[in-house]
Amino acid sequence: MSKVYIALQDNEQSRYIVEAIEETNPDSTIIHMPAMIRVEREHKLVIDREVVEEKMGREWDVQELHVNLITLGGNVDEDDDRFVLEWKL
Amino acid sequence: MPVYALNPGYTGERMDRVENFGGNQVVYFGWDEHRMFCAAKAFPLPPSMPFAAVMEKILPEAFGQHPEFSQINWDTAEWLLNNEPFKPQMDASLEAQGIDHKSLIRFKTPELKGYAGAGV
Amino acid sequence: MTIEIKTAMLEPVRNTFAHIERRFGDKPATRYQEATYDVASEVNFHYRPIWQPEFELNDSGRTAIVMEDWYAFKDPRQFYYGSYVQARAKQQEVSESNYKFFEKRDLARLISDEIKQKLIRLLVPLRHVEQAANLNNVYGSSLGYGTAITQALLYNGMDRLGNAQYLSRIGLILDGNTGDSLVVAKHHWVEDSVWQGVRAYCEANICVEDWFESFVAQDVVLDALVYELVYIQFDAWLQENGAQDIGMLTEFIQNWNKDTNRWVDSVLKIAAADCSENKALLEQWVSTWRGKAVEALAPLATEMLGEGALDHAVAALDKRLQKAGLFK
Amino acid sequence: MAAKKLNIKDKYRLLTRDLDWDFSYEDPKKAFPYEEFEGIKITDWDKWEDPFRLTMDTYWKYQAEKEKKLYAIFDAFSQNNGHLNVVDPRYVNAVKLFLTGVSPLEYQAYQGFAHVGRQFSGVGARVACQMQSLDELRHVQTQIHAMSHYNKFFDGLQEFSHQHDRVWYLSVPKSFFTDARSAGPFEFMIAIGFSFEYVLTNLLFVPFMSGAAHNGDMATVTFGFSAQSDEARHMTLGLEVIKFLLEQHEDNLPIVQKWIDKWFWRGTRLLTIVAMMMDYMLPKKVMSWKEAWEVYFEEAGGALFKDLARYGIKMPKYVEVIEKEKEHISHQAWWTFYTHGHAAGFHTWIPSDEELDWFSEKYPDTFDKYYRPLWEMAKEMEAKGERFYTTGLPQLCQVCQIPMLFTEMDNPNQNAMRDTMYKNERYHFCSDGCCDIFEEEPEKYVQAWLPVHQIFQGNCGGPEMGDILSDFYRMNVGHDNMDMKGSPDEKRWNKWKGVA
Repeated sequence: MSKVYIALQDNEQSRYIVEAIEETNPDSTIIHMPAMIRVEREHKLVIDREVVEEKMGREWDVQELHVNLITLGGNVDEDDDRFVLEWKL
Repeated sequence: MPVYALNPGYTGERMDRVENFGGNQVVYFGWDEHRMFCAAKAFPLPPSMPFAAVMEKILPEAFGQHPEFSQINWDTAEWLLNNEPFKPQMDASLEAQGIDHKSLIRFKTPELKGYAGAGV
Repeated sequence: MTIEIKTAMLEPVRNTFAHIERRFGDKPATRYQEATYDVASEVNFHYRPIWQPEFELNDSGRTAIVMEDWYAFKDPRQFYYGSYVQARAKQQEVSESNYKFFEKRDLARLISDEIKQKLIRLLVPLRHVEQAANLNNVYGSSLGYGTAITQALLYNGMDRLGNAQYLSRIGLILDGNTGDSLVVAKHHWVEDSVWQGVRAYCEANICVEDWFESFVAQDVVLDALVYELVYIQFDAWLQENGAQDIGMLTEFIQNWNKDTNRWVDSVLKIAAADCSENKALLEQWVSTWRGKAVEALAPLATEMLGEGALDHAVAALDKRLQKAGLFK
Repeated sequence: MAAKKLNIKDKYRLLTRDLDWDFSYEDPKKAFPYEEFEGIKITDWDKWEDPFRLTMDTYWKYQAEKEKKLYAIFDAFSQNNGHLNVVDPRYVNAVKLFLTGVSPLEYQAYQGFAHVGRQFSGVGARVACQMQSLDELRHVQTQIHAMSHYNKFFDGLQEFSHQHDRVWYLSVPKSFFTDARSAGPFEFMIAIGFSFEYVLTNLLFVPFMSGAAHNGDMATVTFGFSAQSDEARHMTLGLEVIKFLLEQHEDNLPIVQKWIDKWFWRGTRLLTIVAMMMDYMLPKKVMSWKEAWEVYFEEAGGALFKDLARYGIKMPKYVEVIEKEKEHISHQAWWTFYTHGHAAGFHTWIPSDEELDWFSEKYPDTFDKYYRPLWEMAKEMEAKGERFYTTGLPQLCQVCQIPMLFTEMDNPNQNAMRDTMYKNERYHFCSDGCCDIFEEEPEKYVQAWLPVHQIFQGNCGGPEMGDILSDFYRMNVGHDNMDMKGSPDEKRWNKWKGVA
């Protein structure tokens, strides 16, 4: 099984997004590096708009993710409600 | 296929044809397993240059900074010209002994192991 | 006192990059200057393009226009990427609130079906013209010479995609997001005789090899005429016929045109002023494409506004050309 | 009438994908002439899956937000003399190499993506490429702006554009990109969109930029990560391109595999420079090149290739060589620059004892055995007042144009050398990988403008090296080049910091 991963700039917004990722994907691994946060998980990782909105306490557009994104690995599927990273094995 | 081009007849300009070097040809020299010099060195030389001049001028200029250079026993040095064993003839010109444009000459000095014996 | 010493110690070694200093002198440079001038490679490309070996990768010979200095094309807006996106973001913010307001109040219901049909037949198909303009401007950006003009062509190309998307959204507003209006509009674009001249013009221009000629045919000639006809005259007609709210939806393109015309006119003026050969060539191109454009737009102009509308538009174009130094 | 709500996919399809029409007045082949000659078969562009669905209004909005943040940091950086926060002035030499070697590649990426963004006949692919083109223009410009401040206080950045077209080591990155741009549009996409963006740029923009932050350079890390936020879109495009080509027609597989083999090799050679920047030019260490390679190539790339195996794609050729070379290349490259420090546009130095120990720890199988002795020798020479600058000019590889510094992985003491004959002329290569690339398309690679040969041909002024450096390269000799020790950069730094 391969790992998908996403890295975000280490800032206020990303902290909420990472919290949301942890909640949606309980067995993901969070790695803090200088100025960035990297999240890894086997096979698949989901960012759920509603969970992020709950953490941030405001409306959040899935495409806002791009403002803080550094890199990712995996096939992307993005719609209005979710951002999904996945290896299709 | 020499190239996968839109139209037939694509030919590249050969940038390093010997005619472009003003009468010289390029010859590369490398000292095997002596990494103090990161790569073989290139020299533009007249094809008529005798190999003795290479020994006197070119090799000391290229490799003389190495502390082992002065200790080389040229009688036991092993030479390669373009990957083939080769015995330089001192009085003959480069071209007369088959050293043509962009030839690579390597020499090995088996008794010299480099700085600290580490191939440096 | 300590502050003074510290400032003196931190005196810069130089004010700007050497190529900027050679052009503008030894003084701090603007961000536009540092982002623009002499950034593109000029020599030693190693390999000729396998798709066009008669040219180098960056080659000023891909147009018949010649310039003493291709960096003469200073953008009057001084757009580099950052200033460009920030300018457009401001405009889109206004536009977004216009579209939201229009949708929320359902202002479409105040527009008669007849006018709706007219908009779908005569306004919405312009999204395909914008699409052609996208191709033509990106073409110039990719094969043109010198960052001053090629970056502006890319911004323009992307603007045209934005315009096409705004025009498509007008269709979606009129059809309640079913997309039916876009299908009908495309049908008009492909089949309706009113559009065939314009479509043939667009297809012909997309196939033009000289990127500067393509710029002239698109940004100078066709755009000037469409701007006058659609975004000035037709806009006025809509106002008089109870569909003034559509103006909220075309405001972006209207303002965009004003902004862009300044750049288009400056390009023309600078190229024409460089040498008489350029001027003659530009006049020849303009004449050819103006002739074609007038013929192509005639049925559309008549259908949209009646007789005489196109003459007004041509007069406005001619005035701009004169100001740029052509035909005099 | 209540309008139905459109989801992102439908909206994007209607607003963007639907803009094309079938030509009836002109031959579409005249409008899109470059789509067939590479042998790639596209049966249906409509099958293109948009990698991301940004309309221009959203693009402007988010990009403007990023730019606003970025320039606020640049302004603060220069107002507060942010260069003084760098932990060690040696670090700035990495910035110099970045601006002269990498930023101009961003410019070429802008040009290349504009070209394919015009030439593909499918609107979905075209628009994605155009957006990337615009992003790449962003990157070169934000990099110039970020480094503009360093240029005011340090040597070696002032002629970046002139030097990129001429300097011997800068022909390595330059020729990499001109190779891709001079290829057909699909090869360009596999070269840059897939091979380079998906796997290789990560190594530059993620661990190196994180290292920049670690070394106190807020301007660089900010543009680096801000650029990288676009890169996530680019990576997605790169992956979509390859999937699309492989799904379109089975005949595309061997062509795509050939390009992957070529461009991964060419890319890893190019990354030699990044390897050296990471290990030697970041005085404060984050991770070694070897570790970065393992995370971003072996692990991430491995997952990618496993995913692509369903199409019949195999790992790039010579991947087993690449795996061994991760232990060597950063050391070999820095030694090359150190010994050619008189001809480099930035400063070089002997690593500190702490750094040497760090290398021993990070490279237990190779460093003490092969590379520490080089530095011991250099230290001895320096102590005698004979700082080692090698004489003459090195032999270059005809394809990657790097001096032939790589060694045989079964005998790391011996330089690797390959050659081949074409039209009665001999050509030399650093590796089997580069030799294969030449043999596949010799008419292309005979055109290489090899800096060493150009100097011999008299095309770079001279013949004295000093004149070539100052007149042809426009280096400020004695300021930009030579050792960090005793350089004007070092003197100024010490003055600013109040160090004697």
